[in-house]
Amino acid sequence: MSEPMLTVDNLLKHYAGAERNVFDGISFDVPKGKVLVIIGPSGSGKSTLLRCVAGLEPIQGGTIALNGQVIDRGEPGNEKSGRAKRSSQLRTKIGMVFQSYDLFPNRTVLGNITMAPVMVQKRPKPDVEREAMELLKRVGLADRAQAKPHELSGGQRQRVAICRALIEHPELMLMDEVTAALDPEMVHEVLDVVLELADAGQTMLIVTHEMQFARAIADKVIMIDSGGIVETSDDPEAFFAHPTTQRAQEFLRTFEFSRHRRTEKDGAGAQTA
Amino acid sequence: MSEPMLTVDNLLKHYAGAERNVFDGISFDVPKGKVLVIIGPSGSGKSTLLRCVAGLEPIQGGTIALNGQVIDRGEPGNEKSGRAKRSSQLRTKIGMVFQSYDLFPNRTVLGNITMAPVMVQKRPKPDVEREAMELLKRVGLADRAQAKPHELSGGQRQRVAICRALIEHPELMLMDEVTAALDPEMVHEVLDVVLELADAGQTMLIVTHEMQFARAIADKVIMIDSGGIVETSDDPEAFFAHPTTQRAQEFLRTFEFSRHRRTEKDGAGAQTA
Amino acid sequence: MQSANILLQPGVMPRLLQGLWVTIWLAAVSVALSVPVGLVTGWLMTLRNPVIRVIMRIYLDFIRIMPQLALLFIAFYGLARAWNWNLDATGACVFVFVLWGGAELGDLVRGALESIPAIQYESSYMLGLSNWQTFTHVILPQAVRRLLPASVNLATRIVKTTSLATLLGVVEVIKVGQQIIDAHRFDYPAGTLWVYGVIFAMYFVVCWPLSMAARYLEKRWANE
Amino acid sequence: GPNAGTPSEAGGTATGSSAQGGSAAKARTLDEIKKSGELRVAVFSDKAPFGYVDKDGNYAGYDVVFAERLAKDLGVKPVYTSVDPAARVDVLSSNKVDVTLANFTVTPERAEKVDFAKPYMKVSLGIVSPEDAPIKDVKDLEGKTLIVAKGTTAETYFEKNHPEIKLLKFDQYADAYNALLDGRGDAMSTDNTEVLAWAKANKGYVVDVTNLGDVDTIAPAVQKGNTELLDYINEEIEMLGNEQFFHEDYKETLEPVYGDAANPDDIVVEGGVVEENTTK
Amino acid sequence: MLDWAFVSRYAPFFVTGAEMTLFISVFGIALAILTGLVCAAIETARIPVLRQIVRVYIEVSRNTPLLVQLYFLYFGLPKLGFVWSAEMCAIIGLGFLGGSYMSEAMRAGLEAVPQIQRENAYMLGLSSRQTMLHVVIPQAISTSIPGVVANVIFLIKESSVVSAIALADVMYMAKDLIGMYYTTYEALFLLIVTYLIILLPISIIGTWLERRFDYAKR
Ligand SMILES: Nc1ncnc2c1ncn2[C@@H]1O[C@H](COP(=O)(O)OP(=O)(O)OP(=O)(O)O)[C@@H](O)[C@H]1O
Ligand SMILES: Nc1ncnc2c1ncn2[C@@H]1O[C@H](COP(=O)(O)OP(=O)(O)OP(=O)(O)O)[C@@H](O)[C@H]1O
Ligand SMILES: [Mg+2]
Ligand SMILES: [Mg+2]
Repeated sequence: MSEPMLTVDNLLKHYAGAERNVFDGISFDVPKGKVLVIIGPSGSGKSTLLRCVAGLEPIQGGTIALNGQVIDRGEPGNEKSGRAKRSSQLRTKIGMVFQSYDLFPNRTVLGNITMAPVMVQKRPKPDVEREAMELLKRVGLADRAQAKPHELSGGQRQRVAICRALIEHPELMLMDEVTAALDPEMVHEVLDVVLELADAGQTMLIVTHEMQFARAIADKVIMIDSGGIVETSDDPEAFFAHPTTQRAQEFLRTFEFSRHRRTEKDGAGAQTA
Repeated sequence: MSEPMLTVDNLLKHYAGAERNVFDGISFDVPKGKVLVIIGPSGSGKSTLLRCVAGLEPIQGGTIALNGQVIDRGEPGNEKSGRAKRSSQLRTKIGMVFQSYDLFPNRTVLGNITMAPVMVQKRPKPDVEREAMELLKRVGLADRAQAKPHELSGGQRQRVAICRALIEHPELMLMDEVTAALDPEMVHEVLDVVLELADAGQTMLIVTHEMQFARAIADKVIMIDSGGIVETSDDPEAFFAHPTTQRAQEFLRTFEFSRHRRTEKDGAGAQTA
Repeated sequence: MQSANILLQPGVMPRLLQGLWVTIWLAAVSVALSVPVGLVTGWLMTLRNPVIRVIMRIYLDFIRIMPQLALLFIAFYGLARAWNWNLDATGACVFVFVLWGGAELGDLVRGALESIPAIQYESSYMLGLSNWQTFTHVILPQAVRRLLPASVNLATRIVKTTSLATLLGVVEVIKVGQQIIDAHRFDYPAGTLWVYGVIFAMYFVVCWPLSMAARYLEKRWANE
Repeated sequence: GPNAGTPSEAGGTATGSSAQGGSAAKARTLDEIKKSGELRVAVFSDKAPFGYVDKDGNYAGYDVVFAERLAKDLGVKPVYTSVDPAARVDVLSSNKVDVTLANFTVTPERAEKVDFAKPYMKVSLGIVSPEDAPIKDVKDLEGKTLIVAKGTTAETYFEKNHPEIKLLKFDQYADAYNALLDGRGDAMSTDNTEVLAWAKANKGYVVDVTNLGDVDTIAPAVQKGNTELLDYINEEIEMLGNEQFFHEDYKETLEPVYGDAANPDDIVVEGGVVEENTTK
Repeated sequence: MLDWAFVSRYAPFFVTGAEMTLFISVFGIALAILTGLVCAAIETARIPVLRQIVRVYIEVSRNTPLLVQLYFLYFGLPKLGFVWSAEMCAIIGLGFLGGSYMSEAMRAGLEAVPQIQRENAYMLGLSSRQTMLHVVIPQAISTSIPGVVANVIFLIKESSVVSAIALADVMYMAKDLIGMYYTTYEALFLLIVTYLIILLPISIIGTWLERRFDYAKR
């Protein structure tokens, strides 16, 4: 694989007041142009991991590097210090899409997308608007440019949120369960956009509970649980078919419904509760 | 299959003020001891159908019969008349579990379960409590009997809601996306309970978006869309593998993520957005 | 009902309207001054500094628990002497209404600021917006929408509360009414009913549109 | 409801106990008044014909005519503050006005809080009652309800000398009269001039008690210790005595109301000198 | 700075004043709660004509000051032949004002009960009476309590204006002291202390009640 875009080394994360560390020093990297999918049970720290990379959470140990440059270095005891002190410019290099409902409600779709490039990157407004319209067309929302977020469906909002992050040309995109709050039909319209992004070579770090989607998009998978990495795989197809660790096997099984319980049914008959 | 427990005949449903009918006369039945799963896109009327059977919505045409007895007969023009006028006793014969979070917040888990049998069926309280505890044990919540609903997780609440419906020994159970509001981990703990119910011979009408689960539990499947039944099948295994109608094929495809888009990726390289 | 003729006497309605104008002026000035005080108070209330927190808490609770009339008396009779302030009755009223309006508005501002989901701050951070840009372009516009309906309601309450100014001797609409009743006590002994009736209606005419506006704003912005 | 006693029923002179140095707000000097071009005067706005707002919305009355002259002789404009009876002391001590000209009866308690100038009027208390249930003597009031306005001489007099009479107190004279009209009390008491004038205008009411208590004088008041202004007003009152100013004032403001029900000499005090030959 | 002898001599009068304040408040608030219940019931049940009347009443009551309402009742109405005692006027005034506030709080509580709770009760076979009594009202109470408590405090505070119609409440005592003896600081001190003694416990009990009934919190 190509050189790493993101390198997380020996990351240690602890929430103020929490009994134990969320991560006891975990390491991994995301090669340029590739997609890393993170899976793991609820509460295992997937969101926390993304938030650390994003700079939204202070870290207590280890380093996070972008393109070989360290952008965040752990400091023990800084649990309460809030967001990392990253420059505006650095922040535009990492885009993030959250679970949902994070568009700015007081701006139109177009206003949401053009705000940051104009205000942060100081690009000329007409250029930005032209590019925004192109992006909207790509995600199938060109006709909704003047709508307010509350007039959109959840799936449409998430696609706008993706455009809003994309327009800054981030080197790395972070996506945290972007479809968790959506109706099943909408899941597809959003994930199709993400799949296209991957095809276009966008480097991404994705957290998802949609195993089918994970399998389809991942170049690399890591499963985390209780503070560490349970299993890493560069061959997602093989991982999802036959995970090596028992923990991963168990976890993947929760997404299937076994029929064997059903077979007894006809015999059980009317002796119901 | 055995004689039908529920027979829906030529049901017509129209919401006051809506442009067109939700159903233009649909018919189906649920045989005793079997599980009918209803699938269909969002807005196709799955919930409405369950609510009509439950008596929560007035119907404008057709009949609904339980064990051969007509319990609801459509009347054109009664869109605003509210719930059907069913006796308390009849209502205890049909149990329903909704999407989520609908326990009575001011009562304990046990209080939620024992309320109806004591107040409606006038059964002696000690008996009811004994049975409630047995049910709670069956769903793995015997130790939470005294908890208040807000102290429970979503999955636990749904299991209590199932017990609350079960204790009245309903002949028919209706379930409307009982896991839609749950974290993926919890989905399993709830659906396992439903699978066990099916094994025990409980007649059920289930709406779900979990295709894996639908496949596992269904004895019979109907897919509805735009006011009518698109496809009915008594062989769910065959249906999910090879639906006959094109509409059903399309619908089932939305739950899969195709890999073919990905294959071009490596070639596309760095020409990113 | 010929005592209703008191209202037709020359000068009666114009003077009542003048009195009403004083009432409105008093309310308007109080509301206008409450806004900056409220904004600062609200901002102070969101700070985590424990000392400021306690001070703001005491300020808010004291203002909330004391009847406004008592506050007026304290300001009018107490503070002027204690601090050598030359507060006349009108000044005392404005002072109290601003303190009170500022506290209430401050609490609204605090509520509005705190009700903005953290994710809005985080999205802005990820997009590279500076703290100031985040505040002025993202947080404030949303806070204002949550704030405005309640603020208009507060204005209605202030208008109603200005009625207490009469008890300090401010010549506003009620006082004018009493003067008129007094001046006509020989020729229209039953004029009381009508004069107080008109004042009653006047307050309603001023407050009701404000209440309606608040309700309209609330509905309009409820789903955004 | 609970039968509420009032603080004043405790009787005794509590006044002396309170520190008198309460006036932190220093009064203005004569110079400051002249420089500002305004004389701030506290008057009644609802006590016709002494201090009231006429139908055109202007201040008028016996007190106001004096205030106009006082200001004119000072070469400034008068600015009026409307006061309730109870507020007359505080507006002075908190320096909200320079002088109070609001039918202010001179009492020892008040003299501890403010400085009174020479009197320009004299009164005693009267009681007005309905014709069909007249109060002919204070004794008739026993067990009955008497209406007074807060902070008036009448209130103090009855609190001190007749604690057995139940008082119903209102902030404003207008309220008090209305209460009498609505039958909320059996009688009302205030200065005799005032009740006489009122009874004359209101059919069905009589004044059968006209000279209750001592003859009290009414005088302008300034903030305690403001001798400069006090001396000036005293000189002014003496000077006005020479031109019989207050008789003129009476003719202009009081006579149209009292007509022949009263004798000007029973009310007016010229040059600050009270003559003892009042007609009983 | 304060004359403590004076304060202790006159403190008992503030106790009497507090009694009057509480007397008026208790009955006024009771009337307000009653009015509120009736109005909320009419509005939730959507009874046609009564509902319009209730709406008008609520608008009038909410958009006029209590002081003016009192003046109207006490000085205005007698001219039409209705002479009510000051206590009566004060209680009716507080009830008139508070009724609309209480009604809004209670209606909000009733409306906050999700439809699905009624539907569940229906599916379980509960009668409409049982549904109202055991499902809807308990939850409505829990959401209404903060509003109702806030209104109680609000009405007690509002009751301070009854001194304008010669009722000897706490405020009246303070004015009386200032008017008669010019002991401003002492009177104001007693005024503040008395109101704190009345209102602080109510405010604390209110917070406790809110917590106690907060089971609806999800
Ligand atoms: N702000 C916080 N303060 C303290 N603990 C937190 C905080 N946020 C998360 N945690 C804890 O850290 C752990 C990891 O949480 P995180 O949200 O990262 O899990 P997750 O894997 O994203 O779960 P899910 O799949 O439910 O989204 C959990 O035990 C959680 O309770
Ligand atoms: N109370 C109502 N009044 C008017 N129209 C309604 C009402 N409830 C539902 N509808 C409409 O009826 C149609 C069917 O809705 P329904 O909720 O039954 O769909 P569904 O299949 O359950 O969808 P989902 O999968 O999103 O739950 C939709 O078009 C919806 O907008
Ligand atoms: Mg997460
Ligand atoms: Mg549905």
